[in-house]
Parts: sequence; structure tokens; C-alpha cells
Amino acid sequence: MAAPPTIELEGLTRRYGDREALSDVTLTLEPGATLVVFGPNGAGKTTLLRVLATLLRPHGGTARVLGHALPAEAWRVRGKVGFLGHAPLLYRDLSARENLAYYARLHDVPAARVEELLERVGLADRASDPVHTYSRGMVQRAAVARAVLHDPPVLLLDEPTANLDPAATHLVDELVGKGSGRTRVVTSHDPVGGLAEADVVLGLRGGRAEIVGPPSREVGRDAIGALYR
Amino acid sequence: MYGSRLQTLAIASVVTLAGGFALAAFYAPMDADQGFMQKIFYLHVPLAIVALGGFVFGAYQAVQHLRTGDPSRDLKSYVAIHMSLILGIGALVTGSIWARASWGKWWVWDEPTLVAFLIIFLLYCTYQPLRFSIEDRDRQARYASVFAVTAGVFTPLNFLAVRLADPLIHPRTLDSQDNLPGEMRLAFLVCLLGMALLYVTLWKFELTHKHARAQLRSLKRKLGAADAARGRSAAPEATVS
Amino acid sequence: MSDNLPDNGGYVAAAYLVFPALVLIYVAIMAIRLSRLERDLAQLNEAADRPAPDEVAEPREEVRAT
Amino acid sequence: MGRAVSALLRKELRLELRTPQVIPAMALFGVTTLVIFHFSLQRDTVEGDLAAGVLVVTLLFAAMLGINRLFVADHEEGGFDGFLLAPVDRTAMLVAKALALTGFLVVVELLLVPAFGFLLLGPAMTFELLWKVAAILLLADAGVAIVGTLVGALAIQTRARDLIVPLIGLPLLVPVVIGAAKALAPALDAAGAGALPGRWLAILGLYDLVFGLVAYAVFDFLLED
Repeated sequence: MAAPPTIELEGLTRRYGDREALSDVTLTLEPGATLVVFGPNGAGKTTLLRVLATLLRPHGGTARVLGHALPAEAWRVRGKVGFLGHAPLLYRDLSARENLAYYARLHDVPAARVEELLERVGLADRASDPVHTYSRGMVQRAAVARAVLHDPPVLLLDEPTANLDPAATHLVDELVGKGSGRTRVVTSHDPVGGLAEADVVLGLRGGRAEIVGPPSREVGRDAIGALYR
Repeated sequence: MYGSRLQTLAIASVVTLAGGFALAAFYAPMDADQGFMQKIFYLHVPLAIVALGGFVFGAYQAVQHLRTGDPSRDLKSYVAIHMSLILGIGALVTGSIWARASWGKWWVWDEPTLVAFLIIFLLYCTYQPLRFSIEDRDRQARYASVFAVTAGVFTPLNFLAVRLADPLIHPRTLDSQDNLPGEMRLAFLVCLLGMALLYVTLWKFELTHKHARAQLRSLKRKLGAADAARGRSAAPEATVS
Repeated sequence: MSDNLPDNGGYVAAAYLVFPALVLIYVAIMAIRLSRLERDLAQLNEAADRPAPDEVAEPREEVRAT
Repeated sequence: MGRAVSALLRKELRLELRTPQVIPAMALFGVTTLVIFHFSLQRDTVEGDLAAGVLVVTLLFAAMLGINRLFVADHEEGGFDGFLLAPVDRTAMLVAKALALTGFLVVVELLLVPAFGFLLLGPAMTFELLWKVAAILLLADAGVAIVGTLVGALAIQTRARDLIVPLIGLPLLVPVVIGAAKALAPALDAAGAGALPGRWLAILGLYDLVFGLVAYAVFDFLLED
């Protein structure tokens, strides 16, 4: 029997007070595939990622990640998703190494993995400096290392390459890019780059799914451009 | 519907309370130590006991809210605490008057029950500001319930601590309810029952009002009439069922 | 009863007055809320008399504007 | 659970060692409060129940500072999200924070109690006295730490954090104040130290136990969203 879809959403709804940040979103994502989420600011992209990461509970509809229903089986999902949001989730007064060591203990990952990742994101020589001395690109690289520390099968990425130069983008791509072999949900504002890596496209506007499906003539740059108008 | 049996409850509480006060005035004997002043007892103590009971009832509803996530439980907890605060003001004022009549001072620190009550009252006074300072409605409801549960457990513990703090209590009717003469006891119990009925009546009354307003709002939305923008509020929204 | 009414009977009266005062304040607040409910209901009643206010009212204004 | 608690505790300790914020502020505030007591009471020495009250109030107000800061780094730098994403029991956060706060309080007391003995206390500080004070304060610290963690977590998500902490925390801690002050008073008496009043230690212990259970039951609801 084939593995269940990694992400299954049906009628997913999430409210903030009276406002619906996500309403009636339905989609399926197969293992290893990449979902690219487009939409203007406030369309619900971050809310969707936070629901999938079990940080927000859904208010309506069903959501399944790796076959586990949210929020009832959220504890099974935790530790199997890597989350990279706008905030790096790093303590500013601790060094990158100390931050990663802390998360390694929480996730029960051997300490050797921390050094390996520091090397791979190119932070080995600055790993002992406090995070608040880093440039934004370095913070982002440290955050990427944090997100993949426990080798999660699912990645939830909110504009992962926003603050990075091309060389750093290349380093990060090995860990969280399409070649990393993980199922990915990526938000993007870049129709060209986003469409190139997407297996499924989700276009959000005001919390509603205006576009759902694989890239095609209909699901293309024009349709995505229309979201922002 | 919250409004059902409201009429019966209202009549029952008025009859019981009036009967209780009448018993206190004409049937219960004069207190040997305090004389006529002791009559405040029949008002003050039921007020205080029902207010405290209301806080604990609010905590019970809060537990149910956390357990089931049912927003109507949060509303019930909110209204219960709200009503208890109103009765609490009454208990503090009448207690203060009693202290003035008995010892010539408006406030006495060696009356542990009064002091414990004040601490609990001060704690519950922060319930509304706490709610008001949280914008997200779901979080507001959840945090308010956490507060209500904690404060509900605190209530008896605080009484224990304050009471033990002052072992030399003045010999008072208040602390010797077990050996109240039979007539006094009957009058007191009727007053207590009346006050409890009044509390339940007011609680249901307030719930009915909130529910009616919520239904009105939902009807307004359905008819497309302009709904006034709702500002940040400490009160939970009733759900239309 | 009145013959043994002591000097500080006033305190007892005051205490028993606190109670109806509280209830009356509550009634006053509820009265304000009730009138607000009534006003809203009157508005709704008007809205219900005009059928489908959204669809009728808006185009009419557009016609006037052009 | 043990792994998560130790990870959290190490992180907490490291943060405080890297940029000492909480403990120096608490200690400084405590010493200043003692000086203020000297002037406001217009006394050179205090003893008995007055001494107990001064010490307890000073420690309580210093603790309020610590409670206010307890979750700030986690809230502002995303540590809550990072913790919630990990496959660990949420109670670990409660245990680790309460232990960290207890630790902070103990360190502050190691500085403040000698300062109190030096500046204000009438009877001389003997080892027997210190031992009694330590036992009482440890029980009180546990209560302050448990309730402080609960109130701190409650307040951190509100708009009026620094108002909510003392408004809710101080009334909730009144039984601890009563218990600690009553237990300390005979120990600090000038006429010769009295025995440890077991009843008050029992009250403090009961308070710790009850609020420990309450905090365990409700803490998860403060974290989820």
C-alpha cells in the first residue's frame, strides 16, 4: 500500500476572533512533493504554516499531517516537521552553537549533528558568537540549521531565502531545497522561482484558496499575479 | 434558552429572602452579647457565603470550559464571577458597618473572615482587567478560565491561612454557627437560601440578557443591517444556539 | 421590639439599606442595557420592513450618482 | 520529561550567566528596599515579627521583578514556538521555569539575608538562626516560584504584563506571606530564638502542594493556541 499523503486538508478554517484567517482550504500533498503558497500579506500563508506546525489549532474542517489528525494527534506530528518562520526562534544572547545544542537536547538529537550542521550552513567559525552579533543572512542560516536539526520529513518554510545572498542560498538549498528529498510547504512572492519548484500551487487571498493545483497554463504567472491585485 | 424558569426563580428568591429577613427581625431572639446589632448577621453572612460560593461555582464552570472548550461555559463562569463581585461589595460594606457598630472602627484586622474575604475580593477584582488586556477572544477565554480555576482553589486555602493567623478571635456569633440557638439558626438558613436563590436568579438574568443580545446581533447580520463595530471587550460573547 | 431598640440601631438600618441599594444600582444598569436592546430591535424591525436592503439600496445610489 | 527539563534549565542558566539581568536587578532592588525600610520605619534595628515582615516583603517585591522577566526572552525571541515544536511534555516548561525561579530566589536570598542581618536585624546572625531561616525561606520560595511561573505565563501574553503580574501575584501570595512571616517571627526574636513553628511550615507546605497540582493541571492551557 502506498504511503498516505503527507498533508491532507479538507475545509480547513482558522479564525482570529471574528475574522477568518483561513477559510475552507482543501488540498492534498504527496510525500516528497513541494507545495508553494502564494498570496499577498495577510492572505493566511503564515497561519497555514502555523496550523500545519501544530502551533495553531484548526477551528473547522480537518487537517492531517503524515496521516495524523490535528489537533488530536498533534503530539505525533511534533518533532517530524521542521518549521522556519519569520522569527528565527533563536535566543539572541546565546551563540548559534548553544542555541542548536539546546534544541538538540529538546529533540533528543546527538551533539555531533550540531557541529555537522554548523559546518554545512557555513557558520562554523562564528558559531560561538552570540546571535545578536550576526547579520540577517547569518541569522537565517542558523535558523535553517535549527529547522532541519532533527532531520524532519516535512518542512514548513516561510520565505526561506528572503535575506540570503546567492552563495548562502546555495548552502541553504542543499538542506531545505527541492533536492533535500523532503516534503515541503514553501511560501513565496516570486512567481518565477516559485513555479519552477512547485509540484502543487496554492494561491491564497483573504484566507480563501483561489488557486489549487499543479502548475499549468491556468495555474501560471497570470493567475498568481491576479492574487496581488 | 436561559430565560426559562426565570420567573419562578425570581418569585421564589423574593419570597424566601423576605421571609428570612422577617424571621430574623421578629422570630429570632436578641443576641445576648450584641443585642440588636447582631441582626446584621442575617444579611452580611449570607452575602459573603453566597459570593464565595459563586467564585467556586465560577471555577467549576471554568474547569468545564477548559475540559470541553465550550464557549458557553466561559460565559457562565464570567457571569458567575461578575455577580459574586457585586455581592462581595455588599458583604464588605455590611461587614464594615458591623465592625463599626461592634468595635467603633470601620475596619478591624483581627477579624480573619473579613480580612480573608478582602484578599479574595482584591484578587477577583483583577479578573476583568486580565480579560481586557488580552485581545484574541479564544485566548482571553482560556486565560480567564485558568485564572478562575486558580483563584477558585485559592479561596478556601486563603481562608485557612488567614484564620489560623489569628487564633484569638473575638467570641462572636459568626464563629459559632454550630451553637446558634435553634430560632437563630432557622432564620439564618432561610436568609442564606434566599440569598442563594437571588444569586441564581441574577446569574440567569444576566445570561439571558447576554444571550438575547447575541441573538439580536446575529439577526442583524442576517438582515444586512449595519452592525456597530465591536471594540475590545472583557465580556465573552454569547453563542447563538 | 421597639422598646429595646438600642442606640446603634442606625447601623443595622444602614446595613439593610446597602442591600436594596446594590440591587437598585443593578436594576438601573440593566435598564440602560434594556433600552439599548429595544433600540436595536426597533432598527431591526425597520430593516425587516424594507425587503433585502443590500440589493435594493446600493444600485439606486449608483443610478443617482451617474 | 527529565531531558527536556534539563535542556530548558541549562538554557535558562546560560542566558542568565551570559547577560546577567534578573538576579542583579532582584538583589539590588532588595538591598534598596532594606535601606528604604530603615528610613521609613525610622529604626536602626528590627526584631521579632517586624523583622520577619521586613524580610518577607523585601523578598516578595524582589521576586516580583524576577517573575516579570521570567518569560520575556521566550516570548520575544520565539522560544515558546521553538519549545512547542519539540516532541516533549509541556509540563517540562512549568517544572524548568519554577526550578529556575527557585534558583534565582535562592541566590538572591544568599545575598539579601546576610545584608539584612548586617543592615537591620537586631539579634546576631547565628548558624542556628540561619538554618531556621533557610528552611522557612525554601518552603516559601517553592510557593513563590510555582505561583510566579503560573502568573508570569498568564501575564506574558497580555498587553499589560507588568501590571498583571503584581495585581494577580500579590493577592495569590498572601498565604505565603502570612506563613513565612509567622514562621520567621519567633526565629528572629531578640529575646532568644523560639522553636520552628511546625504549623506554619505545614501551611507553607500545603500551599506549595496545592498550587503545584493546580499549576500542573492548568499550565498547558497557557501554552497552546
